[in-house]
Amino acid sequence: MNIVIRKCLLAAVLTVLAAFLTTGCATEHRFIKKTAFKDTNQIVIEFAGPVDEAWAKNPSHYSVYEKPDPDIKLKIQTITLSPDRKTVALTFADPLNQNQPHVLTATGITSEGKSLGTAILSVKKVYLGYLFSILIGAMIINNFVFTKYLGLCVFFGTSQKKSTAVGMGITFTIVIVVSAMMAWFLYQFVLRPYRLNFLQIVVFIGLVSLSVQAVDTILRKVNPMLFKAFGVYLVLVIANCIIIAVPLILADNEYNALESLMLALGAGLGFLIALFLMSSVRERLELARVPPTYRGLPIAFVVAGLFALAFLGFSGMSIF
Amino acid sequence: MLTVSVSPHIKSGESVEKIMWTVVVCLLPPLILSVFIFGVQTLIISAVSVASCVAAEAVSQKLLHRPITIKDGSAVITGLLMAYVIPPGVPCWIPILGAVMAIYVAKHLLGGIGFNIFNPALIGRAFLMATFPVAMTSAWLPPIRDAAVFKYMGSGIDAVSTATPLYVLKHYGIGALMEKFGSMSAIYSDFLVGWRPGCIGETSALLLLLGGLFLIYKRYITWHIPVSVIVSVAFFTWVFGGEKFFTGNPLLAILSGGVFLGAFFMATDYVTSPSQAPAKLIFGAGIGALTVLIRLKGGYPEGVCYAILLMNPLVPALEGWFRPKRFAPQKGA
Amino acid sequence: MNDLLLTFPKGGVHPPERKDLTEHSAVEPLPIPEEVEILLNQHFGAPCNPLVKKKDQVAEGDAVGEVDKGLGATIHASVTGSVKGVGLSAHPIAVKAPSILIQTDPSAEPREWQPSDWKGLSREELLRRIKNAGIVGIGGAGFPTHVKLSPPPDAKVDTLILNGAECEPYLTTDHRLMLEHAEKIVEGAKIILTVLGIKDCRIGIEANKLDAIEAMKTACGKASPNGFNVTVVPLKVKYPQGSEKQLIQSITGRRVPGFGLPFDVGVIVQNVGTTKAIHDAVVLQKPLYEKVVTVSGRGIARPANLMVRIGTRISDIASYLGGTLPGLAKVVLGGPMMGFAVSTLDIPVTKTTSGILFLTEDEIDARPYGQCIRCGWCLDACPMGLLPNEIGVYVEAGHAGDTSQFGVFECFECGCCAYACPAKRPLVQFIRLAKMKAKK
Amino acid sequence: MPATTKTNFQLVSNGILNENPIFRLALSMCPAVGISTTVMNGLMLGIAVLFVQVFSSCTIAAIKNYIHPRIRIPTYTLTIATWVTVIDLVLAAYVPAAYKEMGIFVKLIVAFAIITMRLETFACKNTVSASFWDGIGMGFGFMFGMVALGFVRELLGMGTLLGYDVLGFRPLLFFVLPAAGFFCVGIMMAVFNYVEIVYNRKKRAR
Amino acid sequence: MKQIIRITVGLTISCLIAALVMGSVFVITDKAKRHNEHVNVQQTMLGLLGYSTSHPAPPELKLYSIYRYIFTDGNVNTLGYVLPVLKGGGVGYQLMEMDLDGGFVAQHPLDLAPEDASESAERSAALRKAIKPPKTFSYADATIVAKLGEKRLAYLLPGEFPGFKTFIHVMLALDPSFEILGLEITEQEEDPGLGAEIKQDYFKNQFKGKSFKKIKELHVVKEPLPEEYKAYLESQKGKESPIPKAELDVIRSRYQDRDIYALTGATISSKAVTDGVKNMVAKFAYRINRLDKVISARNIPAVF
Repeated sequence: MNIVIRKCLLAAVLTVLAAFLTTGCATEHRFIKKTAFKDTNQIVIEFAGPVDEAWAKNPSHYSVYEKPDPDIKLKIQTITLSPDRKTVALTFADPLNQNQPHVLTATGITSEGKSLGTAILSVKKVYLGYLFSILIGAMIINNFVFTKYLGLCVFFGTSQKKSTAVGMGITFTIVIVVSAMMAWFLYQFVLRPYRLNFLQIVVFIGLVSLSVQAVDTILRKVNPMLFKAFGVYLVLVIANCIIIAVPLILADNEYNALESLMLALGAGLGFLIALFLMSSVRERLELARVPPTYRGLPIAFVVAGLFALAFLGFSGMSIF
Repeated sequence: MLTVSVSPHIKSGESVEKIMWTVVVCLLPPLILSVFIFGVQTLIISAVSVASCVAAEAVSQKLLHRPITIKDGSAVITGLLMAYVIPPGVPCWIPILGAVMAIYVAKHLLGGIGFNIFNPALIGRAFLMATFPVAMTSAWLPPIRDAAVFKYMGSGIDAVSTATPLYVLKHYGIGALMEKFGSMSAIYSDFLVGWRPGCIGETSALLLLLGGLFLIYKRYITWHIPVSVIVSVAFFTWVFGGEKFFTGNPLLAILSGGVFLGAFFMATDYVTSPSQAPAKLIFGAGIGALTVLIRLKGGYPEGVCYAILLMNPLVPALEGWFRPKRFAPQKGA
Repeated sequence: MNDLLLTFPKGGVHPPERKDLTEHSAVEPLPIPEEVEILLNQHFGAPCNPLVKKKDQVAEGDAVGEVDKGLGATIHASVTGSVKGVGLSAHPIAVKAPSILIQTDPSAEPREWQPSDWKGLSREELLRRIKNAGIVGIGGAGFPTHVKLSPPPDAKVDTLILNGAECEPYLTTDHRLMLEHAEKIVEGAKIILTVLGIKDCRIGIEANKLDAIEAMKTACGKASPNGFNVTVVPLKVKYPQGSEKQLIQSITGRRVPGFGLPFDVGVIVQNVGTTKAIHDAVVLQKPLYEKVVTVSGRGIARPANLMVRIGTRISDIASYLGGTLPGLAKVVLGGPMMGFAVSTLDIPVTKTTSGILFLTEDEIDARPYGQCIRCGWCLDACPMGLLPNEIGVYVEAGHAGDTSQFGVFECFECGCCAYACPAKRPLVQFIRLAKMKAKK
Repeated sequence: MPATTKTNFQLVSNGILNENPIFRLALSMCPAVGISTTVMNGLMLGIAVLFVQVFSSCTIAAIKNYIHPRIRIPTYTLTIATWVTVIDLVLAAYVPAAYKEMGIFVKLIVAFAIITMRLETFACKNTVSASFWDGIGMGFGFMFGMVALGFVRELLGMGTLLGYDVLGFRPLLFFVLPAAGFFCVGIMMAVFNYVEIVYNRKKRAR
Repeated sequence: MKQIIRITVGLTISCLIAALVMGSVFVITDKAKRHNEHVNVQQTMLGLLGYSTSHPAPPELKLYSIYRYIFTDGNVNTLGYVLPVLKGGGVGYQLMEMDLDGGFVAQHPLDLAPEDASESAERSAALRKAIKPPKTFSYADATIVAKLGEKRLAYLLPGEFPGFKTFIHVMLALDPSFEILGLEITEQEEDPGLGAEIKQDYFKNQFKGKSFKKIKELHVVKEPLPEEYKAYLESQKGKESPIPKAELDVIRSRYQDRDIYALTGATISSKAVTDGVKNMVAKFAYRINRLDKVISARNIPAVF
């Protein structure tokens, strides 16, 4: 059982790593290493080599605008160059709206007297960070169970024992990632282009059943031991509204593939965390002298309410 | 008539009542100080809070046909702690509602003392936060001594117009805070003594520290949780709290807000904290990390209370993971 | 000073010692009572079969009961007199148990036991003498000593530990024995070492008995080494220092595995009282029919250490010491931490009775217990690393059957948890219930 | 398989009381916690569920003889999904404000265990009219639960009922938060349990 | 085998029936949905302009939408405005391309019927026909110009900006001199009782009447809202008010140039709205001036 869990976790971690690695590869200009926001009103450009001070200190060589507003150039107040002449910090008159990607154009970059041409760069919040914030957001801050109140039937049904809860959580995470990715592809490449949005409910529920069936079959063939451990939960997964809610949210928010993956993973892991916490608490409640009218589900609801009160502490949190 | 019972026939002199009332005594100095800082209403609020908690305890136990144990002082502690984490400027009837939630729902519905998953006082506070968000996040009073300094930003019309140091820090930066207090050393000394806006019982780091040390000396609590909470708050603030990494101000972070109150008196609540040393350290470190997370990235300027609440449900799992090392475990078990 | 001494690493409590009531009173012999009731089931193992019938005349030291088969030890008449009958009498644990009632012959002279040299006797002869004397571990459950001294051949025993810790509050029998009979104890240790064929013996004594430590050290020094290595080890004052497994760990650092016995880690443990009895059995060939008992507590007029014949009723002892005082709430056979409370004074002393405590209300804590507040003090107190709080909660919730996961069977009921519990929860009682339920 | 012997009235009252989907069967609780903040929300979602339940029940009851047993569950799912889509589209078109309030929950009706359960245990064995009444009962049961929760939460949370200011002030804002949804459902369930216990005790006394 | 065929046929038939049902419902409801949405938006706009059921808008009031796109051709960005123009007596649409410095680039006719213009899909289709492939376009924003007869009455700007929790969607009404006529919060998910109070009259009406000059340096103050001002703010919307009109004017003039009073306990939300509005107005004023210049210079028959 333990090995099974460890294997699953390992697989999940590897998937996440792979996803992160592939995103980090995109480069924009060979001479510019990195651009990033700093403070509320700064953009920092890191060059691969030293740039000429005369070029760097001239504000007219830069133009910066928010992506949807190419006509409105942002006013650069001061420019500072680091002693090694590799880093330029542009300070703007007004605070930047860092939620928007900014487009930075650096014309005629000169380094040691040599002109290196013009670079157009997009400055945005670290994408990895953004992905990470989607993951953490779905997992903890906007936990689907405690702050979005979804998936409750299964949540209360399978949180009585810790082992059941963990099994359910893992199974659920796998299925939701599989079905959400399938749903995303179908939505992006079939439903949306052909304006069949109204079919999304039917399509998504069909996909969920399909992926449950697929996981069931594959598991049964590939790893019967794993199937024995988790097979019983597969039937329950389909009655969980999170699994249908995630594709719907993906469709509403127009996430890209990676973001969708993060959201689905976050939703699944968040459900796992919620189940784990709830089950460990309920195992203790089993022993408590709960008033008879509250025994069983009612007290579980009250405890979930207390959880939700505690999770209010996360309200308004934005990590990146 | 000779009594016949199972061994042991002698018991240690400690009792639940003794522990609880000692904690109550340790909690009193900050309350007395708060009367000097904010005025008599803090005393009234605390009294209402304690009275309503005790009443709620009695009524709940009566309703649920349990022996009435208001004399053991646990409801008094709940009442005091709940009063300590609400702003001094709230209407004094507010704690009554919190008491019902804290004592009846969070404690007695779950089986009474020993079975509550969450710290009742903090549940009461979270409930009040959700119910009276405006009062609970803005009814700060300036310290009486130099009230004028703390009227934050422009001309205050009524008294309720100051802001907690953490709020100022979060939204206006350290400069604004320096302006209020004069100098960095003035900030530290005022924070240590408690001469600053804040919740009723959280302002005086010094008195809380003394009370906590007394409890540690009496062996009612161990050093693990307080130290790990304070150290991790300091550490994470130092790492993430500044403009760059490793430039935060850890001293300011632990002196401001309710770190000492939370570390010594709330996180150490027997029922809602783990009992093994490694688990305690993890529990405390988790509280510290979540506190800093909420302070820096969250929607509230202060996060100790929510951090403790968020770590509380992890306690059963932590206790399962960290059990005492068995002297002679059965083979194969 | 106390912190530097050897001790076991985990758990334990430090109850008030209250040894001052009796620690300075020398052992005085109790006048022979008019009647003794010798229980046939005094200790660990099968009950004895009576060897005498009604109206038989018996002399001090005659065997009156024997075990047919299985574990057990012979019992002897403790007085000279006539058998009044074989009947039932009150028993500290099993409410009634069979016993032999002997009417004392007041005219009989006390029997004299002549010492003889034991050196040169074979191991078998030594064991036979020990067995015939009916010696059992008089500090604890009363495990027959000759069995204990014959470990299986594959066990590699290298150390003998004499248990002089006497960690229970009030009790001072071992303390007095060590003071008054130090040389006999060392001699007894040599006998045991000879039986076991080893050389090393350590005597563990808690540091609150400094005079006993001194006396024993002197005795060890006086005794000619003969290749034996007998040393005194002062131990930190902590309950349950005298528990076999804890004592072994304190002195040797070895850990007896779960459900194992001391010889699994190469150690044999004997109580100092037992050692003295072994000395008597081998040197004097005197059976075990009298023993030192501490009578203490604030509920008795004159606390004392008495040499008591086995079978003497507690009521006789109480009246000898001036009777009980008002405020008496509880009478405990054994120490206050692990002894048994009895409901009547008509109970005879057995071989394993090390103390009779007359406790008043202010000595015991009879306040009603409350719900567990999860303070975890019992976890800190438990020397076995168990979870008494969880076991208690499980038992109260009716889930006693699920408690074996907490290792409930490893508990030896030292009572530390219940002593430490601020909510006064009867944790030992819960654990006993759990053991009963979980077995099924 | 035996068709139900209950009268229509019994079918309806069964759904509202004995087998109330929220408080007794403890199914479809997400919306009960999530959007029972106002009576209006409860009413609208209740109506949506009522329609989906009734239509699906009738559909299945009508075509029960043509469904191959192997594809029973997929057929149910398809039927429910179809009707949910229909309701979703209609609500989005004609009551956009209320639809926006309910958010994702209308679409989530498709994952409600209660509807599938009624199809499986009732509609596929009974006549169209019995299924109709059973669907009405279940739908009203759900609606009753939602409205009751909405009533409590709206009154205590906002001081209003159906949007009209009743109390003139906001008593406890807490009740419009998700946490309160959990509490309200828990307490309502306890009330149902209590009534049952008292009822059984009385019955036994008789 | 026979069974499989039966199952397949059965499933196919039920899928077809389901698709038929859903498809027909979609077709039936889609129009109504769009209509209702349109009506909804219209009502918000009219509400901002001060019209209501008791005070209906005059028939000569016309609302024209301008849609702004960003065209990208390699590294060159241009702005594309989809403008309502006079076309054969009615209203048609024209695409006008401007460079980033406000210079005119090109002008294309658009095949877009006025009733389809509010549909983004229809507009995209029309744009795709009008511009050549290497050039791509992306939608930026929309502006609605309200015209009463020949006079520009107001600009209506829908917009969104990040709030305390999620994005806050607003509709802002400006008069031709960019004074704020009104602010409506159309969508928000702030905390109930705290940030969600931004939709209360006493907060959003504070923006009303702020001049363009004041908006540029609008701040949020963390001070309690004065009672009389609150009463004044809540007395808006043509309701009967206990305060006499003369006094209202006095109050208005007193607070006209004050900053925005923050909501108690929700400074972040208040600041988000204030900054968002500030930003919207500044950008819009900048753009509409340039657009007007080009339109008058090129003699484009714009209807607004």
